[in-house]
Amino acid sequence: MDKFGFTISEGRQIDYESNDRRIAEYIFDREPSFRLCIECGGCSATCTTGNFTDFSLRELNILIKRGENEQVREKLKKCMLCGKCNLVCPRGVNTRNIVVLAKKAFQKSDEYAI
Amino acid sequence: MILAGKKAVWKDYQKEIAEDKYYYVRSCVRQNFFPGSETAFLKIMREELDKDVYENPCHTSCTGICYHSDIVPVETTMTVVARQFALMTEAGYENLMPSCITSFGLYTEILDTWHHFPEIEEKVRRQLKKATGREFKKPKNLAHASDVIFKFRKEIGAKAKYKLINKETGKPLKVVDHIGCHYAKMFPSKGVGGAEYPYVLTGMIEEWGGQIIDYPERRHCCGFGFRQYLVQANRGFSVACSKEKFESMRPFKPDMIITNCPGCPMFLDRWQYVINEMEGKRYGQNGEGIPVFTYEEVAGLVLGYDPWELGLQMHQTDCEPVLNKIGIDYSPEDKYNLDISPSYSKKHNLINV
Amino acid sequence: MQFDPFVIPFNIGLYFILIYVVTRSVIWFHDLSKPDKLRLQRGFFGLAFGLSLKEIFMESLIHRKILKTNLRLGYMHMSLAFGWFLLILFGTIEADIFGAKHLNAPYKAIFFRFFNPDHGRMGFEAAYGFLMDLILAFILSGLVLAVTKRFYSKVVGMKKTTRLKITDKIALTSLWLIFPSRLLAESFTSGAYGTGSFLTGSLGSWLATFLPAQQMAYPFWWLYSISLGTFFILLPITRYMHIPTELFLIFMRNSGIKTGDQAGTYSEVQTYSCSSCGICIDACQLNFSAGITNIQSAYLMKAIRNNDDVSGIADNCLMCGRCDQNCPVGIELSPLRMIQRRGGEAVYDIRNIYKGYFRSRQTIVSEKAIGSLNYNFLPEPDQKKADILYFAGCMTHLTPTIKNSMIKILDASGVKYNFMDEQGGVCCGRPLMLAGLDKEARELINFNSQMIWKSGAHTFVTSCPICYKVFKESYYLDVEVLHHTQFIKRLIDEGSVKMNFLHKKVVYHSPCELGRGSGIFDEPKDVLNHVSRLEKCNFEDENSLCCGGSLANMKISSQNKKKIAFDAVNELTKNTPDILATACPLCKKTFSAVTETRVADISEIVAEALIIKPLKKISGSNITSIKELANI
Amino acid sequence: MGKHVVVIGGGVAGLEVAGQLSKVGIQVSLIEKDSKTGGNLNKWYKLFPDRRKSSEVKEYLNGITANDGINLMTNTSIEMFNRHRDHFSIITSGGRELIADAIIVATGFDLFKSARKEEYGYGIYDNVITSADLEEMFSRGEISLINNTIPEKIGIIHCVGSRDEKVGNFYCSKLCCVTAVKQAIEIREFLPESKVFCFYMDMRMGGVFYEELYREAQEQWGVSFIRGKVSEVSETIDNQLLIKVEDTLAGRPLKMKFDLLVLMAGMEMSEGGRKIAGIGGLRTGENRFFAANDNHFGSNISNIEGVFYAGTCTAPMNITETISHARAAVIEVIDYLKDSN
Amino acid sequence: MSCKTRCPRGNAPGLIIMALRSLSQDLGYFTESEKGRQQLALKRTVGHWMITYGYCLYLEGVGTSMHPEQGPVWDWIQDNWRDVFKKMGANYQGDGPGILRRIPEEAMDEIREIFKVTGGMKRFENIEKFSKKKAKELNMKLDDGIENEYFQHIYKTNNGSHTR
Repeated sequence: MDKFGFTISEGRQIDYESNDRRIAEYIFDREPSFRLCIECGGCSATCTTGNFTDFSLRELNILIKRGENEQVREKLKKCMLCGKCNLVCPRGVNTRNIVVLAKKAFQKSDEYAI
Repeated sequence: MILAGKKAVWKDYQKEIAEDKYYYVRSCVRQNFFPGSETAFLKIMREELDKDVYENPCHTSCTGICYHSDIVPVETTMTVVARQFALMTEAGYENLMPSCITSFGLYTEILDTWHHFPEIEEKVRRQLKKATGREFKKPKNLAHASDVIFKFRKEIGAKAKYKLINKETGKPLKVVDHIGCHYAKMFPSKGVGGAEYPYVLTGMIEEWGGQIIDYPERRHCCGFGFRQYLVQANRGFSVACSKEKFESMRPFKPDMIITNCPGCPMFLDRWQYVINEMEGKRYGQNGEGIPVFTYEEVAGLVLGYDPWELGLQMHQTDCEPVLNKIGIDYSPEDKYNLDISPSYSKKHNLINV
Repeated sequence: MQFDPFVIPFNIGLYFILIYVVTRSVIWFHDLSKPDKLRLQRGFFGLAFGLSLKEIFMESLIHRKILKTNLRLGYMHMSLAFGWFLLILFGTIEADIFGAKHLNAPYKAIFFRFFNPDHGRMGFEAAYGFLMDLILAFILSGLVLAVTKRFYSKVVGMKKTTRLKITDKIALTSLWLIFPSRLLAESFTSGAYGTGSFLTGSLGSWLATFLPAQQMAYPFWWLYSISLGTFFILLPITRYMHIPTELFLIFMRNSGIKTGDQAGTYSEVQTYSCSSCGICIDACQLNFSAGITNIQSAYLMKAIRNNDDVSGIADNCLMCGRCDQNCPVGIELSPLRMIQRRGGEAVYDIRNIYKGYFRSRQTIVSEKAIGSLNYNFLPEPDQKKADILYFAGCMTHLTPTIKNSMIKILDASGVKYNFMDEQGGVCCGRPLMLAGLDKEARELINFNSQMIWKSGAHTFVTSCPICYKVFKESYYLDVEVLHHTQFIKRLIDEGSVKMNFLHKKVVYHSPCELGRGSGIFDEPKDVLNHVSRLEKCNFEDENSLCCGGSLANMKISSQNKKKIAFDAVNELTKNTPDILATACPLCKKTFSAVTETRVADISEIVAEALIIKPLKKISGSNITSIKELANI
Repeated sequence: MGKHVVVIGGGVAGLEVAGQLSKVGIQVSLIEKDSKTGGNLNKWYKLFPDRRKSSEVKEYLNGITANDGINLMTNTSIEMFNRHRDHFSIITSGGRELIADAIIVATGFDLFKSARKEEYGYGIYDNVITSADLEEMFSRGEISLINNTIPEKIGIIHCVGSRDEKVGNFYCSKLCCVTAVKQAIEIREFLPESKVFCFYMDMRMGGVFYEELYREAQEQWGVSFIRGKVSEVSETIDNQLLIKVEDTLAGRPLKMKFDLLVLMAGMEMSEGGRKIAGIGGLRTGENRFFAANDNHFGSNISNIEGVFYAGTCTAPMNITETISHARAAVIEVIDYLKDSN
Repeated sequence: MSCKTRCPRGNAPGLIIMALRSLSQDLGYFTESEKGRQQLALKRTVGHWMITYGYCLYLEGVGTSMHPEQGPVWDWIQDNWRDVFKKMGANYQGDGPGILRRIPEEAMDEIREIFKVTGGMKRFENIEKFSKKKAKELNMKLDDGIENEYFQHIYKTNNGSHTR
């Protein structure tokens, strides 16, 4: 902020090439149904946590696919794993297992210790 | 890059530009930041191309910046613009030639709004009559000053003393063209070459020997955004836009940037200084910045005018690298010399006096 | 002292295994936590000692539980275990009576026939010889069954049998060699001396007719000794370790030691008590409905012992508890699996066989300290005062008919209640625990507990058995926790609700978490009996089938879930009931997706049958309009 | 019946109409501006939803038109036609005059000229191709870039020239989504190492088995679908294609580089169709396709008695619909011819 | 205005935003948001120059204190403002045409009249009125000119929540 009174704003652009998608690959290998997600939002509509915050599993799935790991790590904590999303998903995606795998992936990769 | 494809696009966007008898309206920003450019423009139009260019002293600002900052309602702006048309009609001119892109965009938008909603035009007529008692006629032809220079680029090229070619390597200078957003983005058909691949500056550069670079962020805004810059708190957004452009053009190693809007050259120039101060990054080769020019300055340089008369010393990013590449003979020590006595001006065949 | 070199392998094996078992027991005892040590000592010298002995006899030898469920399998195990025990017992007595001295070295008893081939053929000796042969025949009959089971498991009525590792296979062959080699050895010797009873004698004399019995006997005695020796040496690293460990386990269990949440001696003893008999594989629906056959408890135990990657196996299980129910050794399989889930991938690796003998206790990856709380976005818990709190639970919000029926019943009963999570409350925490994330679950448990404390209620009713089990076991509430079936039963007994009798044939599916998980079988059935004609089905109470939709299984694909649900519902609706009743929203949702029969929660059936008498004015609260009540 | 009908356009619809008419014994003159019949079918290698070869459909059509009842006139177009009391006189480009009792217009569709969507740089950047170009690559059996290296990352952009006010086409061309999914699968099948991304506003997979194809693309072939309309394409210095799009479901702008971009061009009224509309005074709708007399029970009837429409000259249709629409036109014609004598 | 070029349905989101901003200023809601309050800063700089000098920008005397990013060259220009513009052939505050000429008074009267008739002045007064109310609410001092506490506050603060 020094003498100019402002800082250069960060872009909100997702840079697909430079993002690290190891977390996404880890999940895709272990939960093939993750590919079926058509991001319809059924899961985030019924979400228990979604009742209290702006947590959206649909958005979380997208951020995982895009490799936005910082944001995913933050949002991941809010899920209560209650499993309602599993029951609602029109494509039969095992959404609950995706969250569990993501938590495990973060635990294993030391830099992103959750 | 398939050039034939671009040429086909340019062919679709032919624009009718007046031949002569221009009613020239100045730009507030350009007068404050690049006075030399406007002077050079008038000199080129009147002396090099001997066109009739009339300028009315009672002309005021078109309130463009206030309108886009939303502190002036649209009817007020329309009535002020109507007054300007009235001044033009009284002066007996029909070819409006604004020097500012925002004004050009505003005139196009107002004429288009009146075209679709004639009742608003009637209301503005009544308001103008009530406020100033004046009557106005809509301009027959509306062309931006850069359109006119584009139209006569061949004539200027013919009189050119220098070419935009690197003296040592003989290769054309790599030039990045930046078009003001309000030039064609709002009404693509009103800009030479349309909104995607505007040809107005490319035409000039190709005519004067340079080579145009097409980089991914060429259509990105320079970041002026009116209230994004005018209020200090928002300038972070403004500088971020220019930075996006510089990051994108860097791999292409451009030698210079040419612009056709009053705000863009100031911002592309100042933001390079700010980014260097904040992040120590330089975008030009071997540690220098990329010099930024208005089209009038480039035309002046090509015609051999004295760089310090064109006002290049008012730029924050030094322009000397380009001058040396082209091989223009100038006196570096007179950069900040403000002497305008006859003897001095004769020695440097100055034009402004 | 008669001695012969062929006994050396046997001695080595015997002394090795005795010393090993003793040292192992000492290590286990030493690792026990303080309270468990006290419990064990009190149990060892108290009443539990008799109990344990009786159980050792009935279970470790006779295998009563297996006999009850599967006669032929039971007989096979009994014959091998009990038969061998008798052989050793009477062998020592034989050596004692007929041998020169009373106290003989162990090898003397086992190889008595070699050292004392002829000790008379008359009266008592013959009878004793006959007895020894009888025991040997008894063992051999079991052995024949065991060998065929390995290759054709139907013979003992088992669909599948456990796949074995190399060391297991070597130990198995050595076990199989022991008794045939004894038979041949004794037969040759008795053939040579003309002794032996109906089995060894007749076989021996027949063989002696065309074979030089005397010379042939000696190599078989060697074979007999070597097979015993190898079996004893390999025993600790194979599944037969369960023979000594089970004794230790029975004593620990009868003295009241439980598995608890973390890995410890008891959990390790249980892991070693598993004999990989394969009964849990047969009971598992993942196996016979979904065709998944590598995750059952037998393989889990083996994976823990060989420290393979456990998470793949541990996570892929419905936690329905059917294997716990059927395990003949009585190992608490689900709690052991939960320990694995909690631990994630345990960080140690002991590969070579030597280390297999003395594995250090399984160290669990300590949870990385999680910085901020996960659910700090939860609002300040507050709850209006009420006597009774009704908690629908996440799943019930997805089956609104249950929620509405409960509201209708509660209103009709006139009790002063409060619907705690009407606006979609916070999850009870059990799904998190099932995924092994206890720390996160604790946060939710604290939030819900405060809500309940603040309400000042004395009774807490919930519709979902998954919630019921966690509220009951992990919430430490001073509030009475009831499942809504229990609460409805109480309302019926108190007469605060009246119901018509629905002439409908109903079959009751007992949800795993309610029945096996929490031991509630009768109240739901009583309520159903009160309201409709409850029919029997062949998977009642403890043996109830899992609907397949369990939250505990994170790995199962939706197709496999459907297969399990489909098989289970076909079984339950075999004699076409009008309604398939259940007491869990998740079971209801899973079943209704795969059957035409109407699947209804008990609360729905009760609500349907409810007679709504005009409400007497309750002081202070306005009368709820009847119309409002009735619009289910 | 001794009647003579002129069918304009030798595409799928034209061939079907000619085939069915000749079956009923009506004399047919089939006028086709190209050198061979088949129209757009020739440009397509495999067809959705089951990816059968387009040559099979071509064989069927050739089969039903391989009889002398049809006078096939290739490389000819219609210069002029006007209506007399009970017949039409038609002057062809070859100068011949034809007398016909009825006319069936089956001029079909043209793919949208993707160059008109300048911001996507078709014809300006090296590796931006259209779905037709890709189909042609499939038929050649090799997918390669200009410098014939194999592409790794391939982007497919939906709705190019449809649902877009900027190019004057408000309507949805209905078939580009399913074509995109089909081609995505074919690319993944052809280049197992490649990664394919589809950029869509809405996935409109309404036809029979379309949704199953969509699911198969995701499940078996791992095609990724990103919701966002690509605003512009530009070429980076190592001439990859940089696209700017907003990932609307993540609510964030997204920048991605591709080796190859495939534009799903929409369907427009064909060049020939517009010409015929001009000559014959046939009414066209706001979407510039022929305007049928009635949307429910008159989709083959034009505003001039005796002139009928068949196929995609009235609206975007897949092949199944085109053939059934063509058969409907034949019934209308027979009906008309019966009561006209 | 790049949004107008791209909308497939022909909308101009930029113009919608301008309409909303105008409405929020007429109804006085603009002072409720950080960016909204900045309208006063614009009115007192650009708006003031417009109706006083007839130029949108009248930068004489506007130093690098308010605009540090203009850099050292701007300090040089400010110090020799008159000579620099003479050198550039300007007709600085002179009569008749030319760069930064003094716009005749009657032209300025006409402009002010237009502002009065068409509601321009009313909006300026609106901005001042609601800003004063807001300043009192936030108990910050707000008097004329740009040196007061409220003006500096709205001119400089950026709570950073816009680029999350």
